[in-house]
Amino acid sequence: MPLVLLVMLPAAAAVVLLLRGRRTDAAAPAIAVAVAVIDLGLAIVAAIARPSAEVTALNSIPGAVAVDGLAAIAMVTVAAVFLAVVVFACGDIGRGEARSRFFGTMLLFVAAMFVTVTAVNIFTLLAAWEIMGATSYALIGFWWSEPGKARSGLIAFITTRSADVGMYVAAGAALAAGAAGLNLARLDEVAGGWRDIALAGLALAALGKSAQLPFSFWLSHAMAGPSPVSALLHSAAMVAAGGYLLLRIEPGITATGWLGPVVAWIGALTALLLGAVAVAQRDLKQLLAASTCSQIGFIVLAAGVGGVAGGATQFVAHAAVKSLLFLVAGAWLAALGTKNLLRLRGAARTHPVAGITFTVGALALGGLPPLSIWVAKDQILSAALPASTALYTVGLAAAALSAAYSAKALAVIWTRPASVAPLDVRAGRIPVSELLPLPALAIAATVLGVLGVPPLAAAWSRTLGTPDAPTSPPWEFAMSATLAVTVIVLVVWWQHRRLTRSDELVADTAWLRDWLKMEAGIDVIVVRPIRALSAWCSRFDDRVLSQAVTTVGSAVLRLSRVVNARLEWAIAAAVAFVADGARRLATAAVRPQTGLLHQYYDQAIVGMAVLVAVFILMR
Amino acid sequence: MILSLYLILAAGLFAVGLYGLLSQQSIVMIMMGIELAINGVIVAAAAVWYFIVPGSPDAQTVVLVAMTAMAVEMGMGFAVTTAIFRARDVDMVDSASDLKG
Amino acid sequence: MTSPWNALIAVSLLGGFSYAAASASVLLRHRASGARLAAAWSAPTREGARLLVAQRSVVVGSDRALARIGSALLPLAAIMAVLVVPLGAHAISDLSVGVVWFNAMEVLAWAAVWMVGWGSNAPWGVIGANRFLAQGLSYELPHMFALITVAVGANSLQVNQIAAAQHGQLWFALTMPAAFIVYLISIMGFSFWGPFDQSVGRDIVGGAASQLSGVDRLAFCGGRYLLLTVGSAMAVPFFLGGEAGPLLPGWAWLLIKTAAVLAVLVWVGHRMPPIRMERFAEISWMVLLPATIVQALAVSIFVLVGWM
Amino acid sequence: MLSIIVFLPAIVAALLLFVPRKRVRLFPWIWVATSAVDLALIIVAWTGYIVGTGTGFGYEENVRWLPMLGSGYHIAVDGFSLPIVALTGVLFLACAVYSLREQRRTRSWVILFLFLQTVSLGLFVSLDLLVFFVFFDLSIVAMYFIIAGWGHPGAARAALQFFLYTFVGSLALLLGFIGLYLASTPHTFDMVQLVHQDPLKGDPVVAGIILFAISLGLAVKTPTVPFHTWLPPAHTEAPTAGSVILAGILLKMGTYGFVRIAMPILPQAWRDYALVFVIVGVVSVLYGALVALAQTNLKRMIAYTSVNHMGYIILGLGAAGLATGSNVQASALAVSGAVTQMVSHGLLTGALFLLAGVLYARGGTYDIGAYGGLAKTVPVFTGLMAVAVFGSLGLPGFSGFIAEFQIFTGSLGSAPVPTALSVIGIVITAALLLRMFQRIFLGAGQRSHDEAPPAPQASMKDVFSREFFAVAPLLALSVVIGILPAFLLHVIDPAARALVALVGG
Amino acid sequence: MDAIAFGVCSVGSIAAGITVFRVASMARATFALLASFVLAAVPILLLGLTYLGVLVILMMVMEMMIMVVFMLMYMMNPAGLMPMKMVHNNRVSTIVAAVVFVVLAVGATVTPWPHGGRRSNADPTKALGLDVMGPHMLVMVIIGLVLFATMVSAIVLASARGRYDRYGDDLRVRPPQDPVQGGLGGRRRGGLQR
Repeated sequence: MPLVLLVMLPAAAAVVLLLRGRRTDAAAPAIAVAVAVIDLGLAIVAAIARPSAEVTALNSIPGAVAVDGLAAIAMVTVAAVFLAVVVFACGDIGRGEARSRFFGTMLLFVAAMFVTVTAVNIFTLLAAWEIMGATSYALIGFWWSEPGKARSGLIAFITTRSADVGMYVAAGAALAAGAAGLNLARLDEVAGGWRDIALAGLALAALGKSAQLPFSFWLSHAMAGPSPVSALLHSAAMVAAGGYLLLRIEPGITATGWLGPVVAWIGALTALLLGAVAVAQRDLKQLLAASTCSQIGFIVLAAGVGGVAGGATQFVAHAAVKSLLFLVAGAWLAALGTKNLLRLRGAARTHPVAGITFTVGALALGGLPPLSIWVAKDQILSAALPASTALYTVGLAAAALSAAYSAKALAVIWTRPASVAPLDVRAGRIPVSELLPLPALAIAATVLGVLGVPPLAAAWSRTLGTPDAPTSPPWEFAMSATLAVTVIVLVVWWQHRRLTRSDELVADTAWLRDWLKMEAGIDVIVVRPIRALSAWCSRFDDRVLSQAVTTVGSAVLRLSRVVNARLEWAIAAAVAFVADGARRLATAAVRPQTGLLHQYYDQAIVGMAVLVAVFILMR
Repeated sequence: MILSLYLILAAGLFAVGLYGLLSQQSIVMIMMGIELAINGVIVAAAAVWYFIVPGSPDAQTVVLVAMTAMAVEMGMGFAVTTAIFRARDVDMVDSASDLKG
Repeated sequence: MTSPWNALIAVSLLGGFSYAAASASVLLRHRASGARLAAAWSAPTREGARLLVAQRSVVVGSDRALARIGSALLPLAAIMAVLVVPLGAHAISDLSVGVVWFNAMEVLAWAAVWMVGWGSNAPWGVIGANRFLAQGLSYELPHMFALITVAVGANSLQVNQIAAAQHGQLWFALTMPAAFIVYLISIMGFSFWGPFDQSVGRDIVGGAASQLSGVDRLAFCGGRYLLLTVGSAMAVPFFLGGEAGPLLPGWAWLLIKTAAVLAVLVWVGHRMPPIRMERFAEISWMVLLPATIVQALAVSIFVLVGWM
Repeated sequence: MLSIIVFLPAIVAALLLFVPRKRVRLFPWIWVATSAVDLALIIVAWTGYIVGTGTGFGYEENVRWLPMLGSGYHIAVDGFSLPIVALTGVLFLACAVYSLREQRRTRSWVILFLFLQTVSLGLFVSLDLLVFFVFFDLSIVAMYFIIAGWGHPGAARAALQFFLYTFVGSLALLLGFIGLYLASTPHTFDMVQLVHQDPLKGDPVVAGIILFAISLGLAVKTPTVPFHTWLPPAHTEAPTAGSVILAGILLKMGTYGFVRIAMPILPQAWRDYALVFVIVGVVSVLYGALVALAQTNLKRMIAYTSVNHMGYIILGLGAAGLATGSNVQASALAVSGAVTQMVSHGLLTGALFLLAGVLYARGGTYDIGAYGGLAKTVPVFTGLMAVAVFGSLGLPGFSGFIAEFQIFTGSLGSAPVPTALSVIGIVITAALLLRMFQRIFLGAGQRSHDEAPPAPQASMKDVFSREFFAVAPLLALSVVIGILPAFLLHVIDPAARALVALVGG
Repeated sequence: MDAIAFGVCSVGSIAAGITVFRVASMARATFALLASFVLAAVPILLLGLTYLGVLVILMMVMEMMIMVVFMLMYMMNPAGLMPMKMVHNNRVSTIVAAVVFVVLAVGATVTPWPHGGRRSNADPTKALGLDVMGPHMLVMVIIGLVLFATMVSAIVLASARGRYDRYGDDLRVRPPQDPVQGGLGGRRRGGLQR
């Protein structure tokens, strides 16, 4: 029951808001906040009660949702972050905006997210999954009238959807494998190639959603949306959902044997490369976006190496941290009208609350012990270490990079602005509704580290129903901690110096800045060929297929001309001959035609007589 | 009563009709002849039904067809006669030899 | 089943009714002209006697044979038609195709009237004769459709079964009104009675019958009343449920209904103005014929659906 | 009951012939009333069917028609025909509402459509090959007059092409039917008897030939690549309501024919040649999607997406034929998905064409490039279009998803590679539909476009009530099916299982 | 009894048939033909084909009555007040007729006719009806079409009026002019004819 409410409440509110349109603009924020609060409550209740619900959808395939440990954690996280984001959005999405549409779509989105989190079988999962994608399109393209926004939404939607192809295939494969009702939990039980296909498909979909390589580029486009949207999409919901799904199907992945390493490596590489990308960004939101990819990469890595506990910790921690950072970025964007790092120089000094919370978040993101993400990462790395040292090294490097980019951001916002380009002081203050969620999130970002403390960690694993995370050797903790601290200190110092000297950013590399030219690559490899193919097809359709009929006609015509040229005279002669014969016959035939009825009758009688005679003789 | 008697009756009617349509000049009279002939057919069909195929009513259907033929023949005949008569005020076949080849 | 007594009763009843019809029409004429009504009852007798004793007038070049055959054929047709009229339980000879037989007999009236009109070598006669044919062509088709409708409704051509088919359910007069009306009209048509008496109209001094005299005239006029009677007698089994009726025995009801129809017809014949046959032709081809066809269609559908 | 449902519109049309021309204002309203009553009757029939057996044939009527040909007026509804009959009722009602303001030769317009409605309903309930064929050809004739009489400038040519093409197809169909008739003993055109006889069990060659003939006829009507070239011009030139019926109902006649005739009567042959159909289906899916991607004319684009959507149906049916007896559940899923897709495509494409008509009524052109940023001026229209687009690209929560999910899930097991390929179709479809949507409605406003005449967008009026009430119900229905598909699937499922039992051998 | 009836009627009908071409008066000729038909119908009745027999009578009476009118219309001296003969190649015709008769009669007598299958005691009329509405429905349909075509074409041929007479000068006039006044509808002739 709480589960159904949890989903239906936002969905219903969304339907109402969307149908009423601008008429409910005024009421929309209030409704949204109320729903968010209630949902948080419901989520907690559900997390404790672990309910499940089921409706008949297709024959033999129900729409089913249930709550297990992982789902419980994710639900609470999502609900909390959503509440924070909505509260923030009340201030961020101003009076003039189509608030009803915004909050309506947000509610629909979060409803879909809840279903995604609790889905029992692939059908339910896919349904929610796709709706999430579509609503993300609507949210990213929220300011549709501005050029390019809608396109960004389109790119995001299409990219994720092309990954979703995997999930359709997975559904079919699961059915073919005979998984009862496409149940996710049972996937590891069924054997054979179908299972591998199914899991691979799910993994593909998950990687697409969570913007792992090579799909990452859509995330940078997703930045076109309003800040609350970015906050929600990147921290707890859409992108994280990919990682979450991988964690959920982790037993299956390990069961296949080959899929685990693949996923793990993809995650690790994403963490590394996108970390580098993040370092190179000039735009705060882009930096955060890239960092999202890399952080989620850790979750993927975790799923690959079977460190579900670590993954879950990372999921929660990252949700808190990243939503916090995005909200702050959004707040500054609203207040100072820029997200360019250089223009944000010293922003922390003018807006202390935002600045401090941002600092906490950034330090956590950088993996500064003992903050949350440090714990999470170490859990993951320690799970990866036994799998393969290479993976571990890559992960460590990625961690270092994350330390680097958070440090870079920190240095920028704290460095006192050069008198040359003073931050415009008349910049609006950040409305209180936007400040409200920040401290809460900051605290969460700080204290979630306790999940790593051994006794709690055990409880955590039990909640997740996974074996205890292998406690990593103390030298490992020490090493990552020192690594993080040193990198942060170094980068802060370096960046500060660079700023004060020449107003510039460090590690400002073009090809890294625009996301490894990934989009261009996709454009060349996929989009252009398809465009060309479609153009060719349509030309083929017009020129060849629809012309076929006419061609046949003209062919007949040509044939007739040939006949006319060649055979004509022969035929003509024959015809003439026949005609003569006919004429002679005719003159003969005309004779009996006297036009006199009775003589016709006579002829008829004679003919009849002949017939009778023939008849009699024949038998 | 045997079949052949009936058939002879039919033959008689037919022959008389035949004579009529061979010998008469007036279209109307010719039509009378045709009707007589067809009537012969009717009698023959009835007899055949009774004596040869009493089981199936096909022969009766033949009778119906024959009567239809009569009706049609008469209708068209008179129509043509009327047309000719309108055109040239005659009703003699000898003077209506348009079909001469 | 055909006992001579039945035949005798039938024919005498026919005669009686016809006489009654004749005197009734005389009565009406007297009332219109204000003559003595009482005399009406004996008028037909007197007229008949007069005609019996009167000498035949002879027209030069008239085709006597045809004329006499014609005037004899008229009553004959009526009497042969009465063969199939059910009388009490059964008719004199209850043909399996009584309806067709009845139809054929009443069509004989055409031949009769035409022979008479032609035979009396006189313009009025021929005109009257041709008028009757024209009129016949107008009423015959609706008439036939009406009969077909009845036969379909009862799904039999046998008069008794048709009457029986109406027992215990609605009379055909109600279920197929169009057919009923058309039938009544056609009775007056083939007995050239009432509004359809153009063929013996006054405007052409008696038309077909103009030259008739003596016995021939008696037979002719008598035959006309006989036809009228037979027609109305036939209306009873066709449309009025035969001998169905409360209290009284069946035959009584037959007589009563026949008398009623006859009375109506006689009365109508005296009340309605004569209608010219070319107008009637138009009416019957454009109104009556479609009406009867639709009626037939409806009835057939009812029968298929099983409502009849 | 069923005959009344089928012939009510025709009877009304016949009566309308006698209504004087002065009363022409009444005609559209009479049409609406008739369609509404007919729909109500259909709903009653539906409930009756559910309450009753819920499986097999309901409301069966079998009247001797041509006894010497072994053909009779044999009609009934089952899990396959009932949804499509209902769809027919809904779409015709929508068209009636939409053309309430039809000004051109309203009288014949209304009469023609009523006639067409009877023809369509009759086709979907007929259980006799001859009756089926008669309705099949009548539908072509009626549609020809609709396109030629009320279409856009190029209509005459397009209509002729449509007529000739589909008519030739129907001749192939007739040949196939005659083949079945000759093969059966005793000779009969009755589908049920034919199914029982399974006349060509022992003769794969002849069966193959006949299946080829029938499939040719149906494929032209469906249409599948490469027989689809009549569709785009016909749609582009047809009047709006005409396009709706053409796409929503007439196309279904082809696919329905596969389900009703080709598969059950020639199961062995279907199994033998299932792979062909699967391939044709996939090609239609991808080819249709790709060609649609390149279109600049809205109606042409929707037409090609129809080819794409029909492709899914053929794919599902073919896969059902490929499935060996083992995986009955999967192929039943595929078949019921195919039928669901028929309904869903009818609703969504119908809505899309109606909206295209609305756009044409405003801007006077179907050229996508001529519009831009309409969302400012016509929000409600935009909303409707957005819903229609998302529904049509198979978003969950709409009927399209239910259909396509079932098809993919059911087919993949028996035809992995083709299905996997065809899934790519939904991505392309999504891309092209959304591109169309944001070119017309989103963005700053009218983009500078050389050849296209600028549409009068500042003065553009939002949807009128009649347009709204024609479109909204279709979308609503699609959503209902998308969220609570059970009521539909429970009707289809028994029939699907029965069919799979036949074909799966 | 039947035998006598048969003999009398058959002889009578043939005799009547011959009379048709012997009498001078067209009226008498017609009625002779009628007599021949009616007499020929009696044997049919004797065979138990009540319906067809009566039908023959009914139809023939009507046909002859129509035919007689045309006689009057088209023949000179229909009353045959002066004797006259309108025949050609009389001898040939007589011979042909005679030969045909002989051939047919001989054929009828010498042919070994198969002897009938079992007689179904069902009412032949009903049998005919069922046959015509069932297996031979096609025949009936065609007959219907033929009759309809005949009606139309006969009227077109015989009617004195073309479409222009029908509509007068103005072809768009509705309803068309009615040459025979009275009855239903119709429009009085325009001033031209007045």
